[in-house]
Amino acid sequence: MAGKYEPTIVAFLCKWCSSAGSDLAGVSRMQYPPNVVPITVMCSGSVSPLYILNAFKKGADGVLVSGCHPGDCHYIKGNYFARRRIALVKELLEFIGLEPERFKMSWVSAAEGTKYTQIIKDFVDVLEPLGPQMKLRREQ
Amino acid sequence: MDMILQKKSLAPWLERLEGYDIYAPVRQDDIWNYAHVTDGRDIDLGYPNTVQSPKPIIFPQCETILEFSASEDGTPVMREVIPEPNPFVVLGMRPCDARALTLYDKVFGGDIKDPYYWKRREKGILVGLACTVPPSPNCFCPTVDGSPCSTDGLDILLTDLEDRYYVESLTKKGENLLNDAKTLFKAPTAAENKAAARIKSESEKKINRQVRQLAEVPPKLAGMFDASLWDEEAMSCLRCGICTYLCPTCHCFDIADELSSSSPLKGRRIRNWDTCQFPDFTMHSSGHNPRPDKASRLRQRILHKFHYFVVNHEAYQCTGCGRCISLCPVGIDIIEVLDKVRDYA
Amino acid sequence: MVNLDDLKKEAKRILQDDKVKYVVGYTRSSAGPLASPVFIEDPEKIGELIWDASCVQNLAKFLLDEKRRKGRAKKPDTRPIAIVVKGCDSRSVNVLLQEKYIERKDVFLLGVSCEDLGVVDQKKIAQRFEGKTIQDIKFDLSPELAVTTEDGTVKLPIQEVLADRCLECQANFPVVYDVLLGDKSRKKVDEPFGSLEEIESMAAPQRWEFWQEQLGKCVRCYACRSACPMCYCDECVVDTIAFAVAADTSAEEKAQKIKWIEKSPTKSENFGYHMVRAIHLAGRCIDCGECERVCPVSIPLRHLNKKLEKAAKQLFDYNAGFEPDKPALVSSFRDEDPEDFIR
Amino acid sequence: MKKRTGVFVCHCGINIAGTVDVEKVANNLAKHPGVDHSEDYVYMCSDPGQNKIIEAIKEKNLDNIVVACCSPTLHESTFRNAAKAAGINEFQSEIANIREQCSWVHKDKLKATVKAERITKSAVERVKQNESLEPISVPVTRRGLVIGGGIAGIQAALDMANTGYEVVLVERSPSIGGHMIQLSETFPTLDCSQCILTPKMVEASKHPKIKLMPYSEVQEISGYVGNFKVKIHKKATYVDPDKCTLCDECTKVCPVVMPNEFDIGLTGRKAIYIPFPQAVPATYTLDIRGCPGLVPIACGKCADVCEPEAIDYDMRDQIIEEEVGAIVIATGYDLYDKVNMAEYGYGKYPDVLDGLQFERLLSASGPTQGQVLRPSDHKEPKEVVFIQCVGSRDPEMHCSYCSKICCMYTAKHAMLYKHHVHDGQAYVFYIDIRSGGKNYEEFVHRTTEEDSVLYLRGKVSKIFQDGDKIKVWGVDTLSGKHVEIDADMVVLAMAMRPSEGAQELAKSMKVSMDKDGFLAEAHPKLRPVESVTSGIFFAGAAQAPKDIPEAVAQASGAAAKAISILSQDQLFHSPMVAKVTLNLCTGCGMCVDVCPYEAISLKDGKAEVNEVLCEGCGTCSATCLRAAIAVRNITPQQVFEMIDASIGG
Repeated sequence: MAGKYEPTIVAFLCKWCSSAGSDLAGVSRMQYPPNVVPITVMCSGSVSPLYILNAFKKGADGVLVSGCHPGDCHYIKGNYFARRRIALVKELLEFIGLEPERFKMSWVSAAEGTKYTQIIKDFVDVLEPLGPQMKLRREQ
Repeated sequence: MDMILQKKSLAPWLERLEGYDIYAPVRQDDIWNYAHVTDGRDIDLGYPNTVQSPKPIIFPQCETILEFSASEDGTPVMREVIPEPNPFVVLGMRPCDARALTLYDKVFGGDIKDPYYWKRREKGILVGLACTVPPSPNCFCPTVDGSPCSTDGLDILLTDLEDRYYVESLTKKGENLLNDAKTLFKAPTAAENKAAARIKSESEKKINRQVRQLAEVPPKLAGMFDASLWDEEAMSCLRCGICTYLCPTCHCFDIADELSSSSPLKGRRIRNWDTCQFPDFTMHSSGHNPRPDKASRLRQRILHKFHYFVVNHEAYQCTGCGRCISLCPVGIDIIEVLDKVRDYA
Repeated sequence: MVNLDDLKKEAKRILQDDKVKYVVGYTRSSAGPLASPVFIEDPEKIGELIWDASCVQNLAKFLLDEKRRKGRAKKPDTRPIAIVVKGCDSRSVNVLLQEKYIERKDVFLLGVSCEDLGVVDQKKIAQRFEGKTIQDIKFDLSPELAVTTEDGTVKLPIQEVLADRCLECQANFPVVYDVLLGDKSRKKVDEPFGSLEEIESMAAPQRWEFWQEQLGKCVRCYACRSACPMCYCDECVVDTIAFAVAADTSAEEKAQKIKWIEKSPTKSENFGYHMVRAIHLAGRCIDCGECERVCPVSIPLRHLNKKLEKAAKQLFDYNAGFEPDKPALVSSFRDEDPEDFIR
Repeated sequence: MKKRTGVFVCHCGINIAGTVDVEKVANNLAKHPGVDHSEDYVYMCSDPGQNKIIEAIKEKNLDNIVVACCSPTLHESTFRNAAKAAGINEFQSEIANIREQCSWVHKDKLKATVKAERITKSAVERVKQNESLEPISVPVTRRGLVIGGGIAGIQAALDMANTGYEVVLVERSPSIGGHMIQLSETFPTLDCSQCILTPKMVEASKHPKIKLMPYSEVQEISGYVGNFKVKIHKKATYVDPDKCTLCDECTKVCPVVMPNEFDIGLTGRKAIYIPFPQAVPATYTLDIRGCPGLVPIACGKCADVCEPEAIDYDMRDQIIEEEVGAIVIATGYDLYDKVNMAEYGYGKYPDVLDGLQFERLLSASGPTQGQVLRPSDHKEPKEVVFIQCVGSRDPEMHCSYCSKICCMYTAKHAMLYKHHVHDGQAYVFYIDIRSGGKNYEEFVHRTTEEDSVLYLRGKVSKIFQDGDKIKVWGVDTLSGKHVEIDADMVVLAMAMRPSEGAQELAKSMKVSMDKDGFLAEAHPKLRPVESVTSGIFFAGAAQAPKDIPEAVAQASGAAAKAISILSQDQLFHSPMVAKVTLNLCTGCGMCVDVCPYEAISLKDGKAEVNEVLCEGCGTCSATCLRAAIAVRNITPQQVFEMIDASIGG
């Protein structure tokens, strides 16, 4: 795509809440930038740190992990493990000097189409000024 | 042709070497390693041995040998990648590391010449630095037919005379390099000749480690494939790659394809250093591993260096730099191992 | 004060009573000043044992070899092995127990207390003797050591060249042991994460520059992984081929081995390797410092693990290697785990 | 063997084609490695559309397919069945959601098309590595469990039992009947609550297929759909129902008086008691919380007077284990706790009552035999203020939700009050009148018109005792005037809350709850009586505030759902479950710790997955440091490739 820089976001969405939430955004015809490509996983608890590092390695400018709100996990507690695991990944990414803005986690329920839309909009807004993520991207 | 170069003239000399990339030992954090230098003033040759030998300059750890991608109709398109390096000078090379290159020449030479190696090898001028003081307490070059002031593989040898260097050009290449900067050099005085000779003759005495009757080892090894010695010696081995990756003579590599994208297909065929000390070095896709344990891998290292290589190339595949001893995390000492082999009943 | 003769006595006793298969301890090395591991089966050879500030290595690593050996043997010798453990080493034994990699009966722990000292950092000594070749170091006159270079022998206090990890030690004496030698008084540590401050205080771009230079040096000799007692996977994320091959493994499955990280020591791959390693050690690393100690190109690897150790402590109040009966850091959670970073 | 993949891009009329260049997507996907067939069609889900897929699979002998269309929640099964019909395994079909997650949320056609391609490619990369799987079959224990003996529980139990399945009906209190049995008359028909409920209670207790367990609580539930194991704590009543002749001699001699739950404390009862005359089972219970001691020395009066020797102090609590295949939770509601309502003087002033207390006053079986009298002085109240939305619809202070039934029962209260006290005046403070429901609106209308009840739109600010009057200060927002009433009695329509202990029960059953603590249904529209845990269903106010007909309807719905499980010999369970690579597993047990379903255990030092228990969440695979466990058809290998494709790398 020519013209202005378009960040690429990989979003790991849990099937039951966040993916359903983004479906709702669709059903309600809410508009958000097309920079995000969703990957629906069963549960935010199933998002391995390797997925996140790999997304950055493959050239993602931003990575989002989104799951059910605490207490609402379809699998009862998967998101609690996710919360802890992601916190550690975030600490590490910031420690090695990646811009913290590039990695986000959110709770988006099946009813929160609006919230999902807003999250993506805001994410794109913070990523644009940062420019392409070259730090962890694999050399071509 | 011997010359004298004042130490203060070293930097000016290098500045005269236009068109050459210059590699020399530089300090990073608390270790020394070879690096591409642009300013002669960064260079200080009074250094202990470098952690890595200069081998990556000529035999890089990671090298692309071809690139491939998919064309419109999906058929793969390949492009060979042959390095085109600038002429370069390696400055302050230890004689043991230089000798190591003569061993590489045997490996990458022969009937089929490895283009990637020779493209660099031929472009390089090697300026050595005699070890008037052993750069490592584990130096043992004399044991393996080397010497602290060996000239094997070098184009020029420098010998440290306090405030100046005694400069010997050993090849045409070397001579030309000196001629390019004639004015900086002057002929040595008789005193300087004597001093250089004396320092050289003393240098060997300063080396305090050796393997007695190493000559007995290769024939002995031939019959030691199943010796229990390997198990004992390998007990403490951690199966890391230090001894081999930092060895100036180890040269094993692995070839793999690395995709930068699977669709559309795009990637490189790469050769990377590999080492017999890693379990996956000999792992078969069947799941069988002929060298299943660290004992068999230590054995391979010793047999290759002091038996197979001797058979194939009439030389030890070791130049006595002592890196594998000093840097082994658990202090596996190749000198001791060889002693035990020799005395093995 | 740990009395070496007591250590020898205990070690000899368990060998004579046939309590253990062999004893793993420390001995002098021809290769350099630091102690090397020694494996003693014969009680009469017990004299080779030493204990001083040069005994840096974490011998728990050899429990992994022993397990592999047992795995390969037709009729495995199930007697335990004895290892000499410092405080940090004993915590790694605890993690191995927590992860059920070994059973308590597999190992006899000869605990030695570091008391108010610890072990040395060879690099610190080298820095003291800038550019000189160190010919010999004598450790047997603790709390001092004597360093010999071409221009003679100098004495200096061990305290001045202690490894950083010892300065930040959380367990200066073993937390699990069968025999404990030496004093059991807790050493006071003011700043358990002090060594992180330098990097933490950098701005993000500086931090990036720092790690880019450091990890750029990596030659992937995997000494860090090899020395780490927590790195006991049969197949590592960086291994190029599948080890998990069984008779029924299809060619397809073999081919499907994910290349999370390529073999090439390029920037992205080096970062990949070291970051995955750090993540996998979160809540498991007990800061024995081996990864950093063995690194031939002196990458400050310990900081990566220390950072996550700090996070585990501060965010989740989790301390690796103290409670082998509790679930691991990443296999547990608290309702009140922080989530201020989540939107 | 290289897999052959087919891609089918749906226009969905203009829903997708409007913003995504579907032809382009199809054409570019055709070039994607491994794709041997790619086409687009206006409605893939239509019969012709499905036929195109089936033909393509057969002609091009495809191994797997990707349909780029709407959300998988809608048509995943459609296309899996199509795949099956074409002779390939149903799990060789994946959906690429390019409608909800692409065409509907973007306008820029160029960018939306690129995104649609990436989404579809990533689905292709996933399906390439899909395993062919068969659903896992599970045997079924053909018995049901109903928790809660209110009207919903009774109805559900009866429906299941009448279909021929054995049902265990567990009730916490000594008698079934729930709150409905406390009510006087029910809106909008004003028929007597007890008269219509007691027959059902009796039927339930006498039903050969219903095992009634009163005075019992479910303690622990393990297992899974079709095969639950239930531990039930049966509390000792110390009275043998078979021997007891209901002579009532014991209560006469019992020295201990305790507040009567049935009358919500308006009256007292003895420590040994029968909850109410029509109690089912009809027997006495000795409440040890009040009894001075179970030893004759301590008291023993009741045992002395009991001729049939029905009283047995040695009776002990029991833990009874039951195996069932499906469970209906009907734990009902409690009223919002009075302590939260101090500002309305509830609990402080005797004549400020809650709805249920007023029901008791109105009830013929109540403390006043159906006369409306003030608790304080037993005078007939002439001015009664009814306040709606007490605790409801008040997100700042109390519950944000509407308790739904208060409008109607308040209208009923006011009306019945007028029927008892003809010269009395009833006021109702309300926010809105919500009277949706058959004949509800008419009912409210009657209250205002025929019974001239005065409705004041507004909130009450303060209530305080003033002599023998209760001053009620409020505002009439319609007239904007400040209203001040000297009332003789105030009735608060308290909010409904999930009944006490329901939360704990839900947690133990791995059933999730909404933010207010009501049980959360699997889908708000399409699966209103199912919990997210299969085999567990809801009935009545446990799921949300409801009136009687709704509760009964939902109960029958839940019963039908339960029966749909019990009526099968075996169930089928998604085969997308965790799989262990034994060579990699070191048996560290972290997966065991994280598994929400206790589906993983260690066997000979290796993890072992109980495929029936596993729901395939994959938390184990993200936790495993050795990549030794993965969920079939969403493995790390697949995600690895999907990431690549998503970035368009």
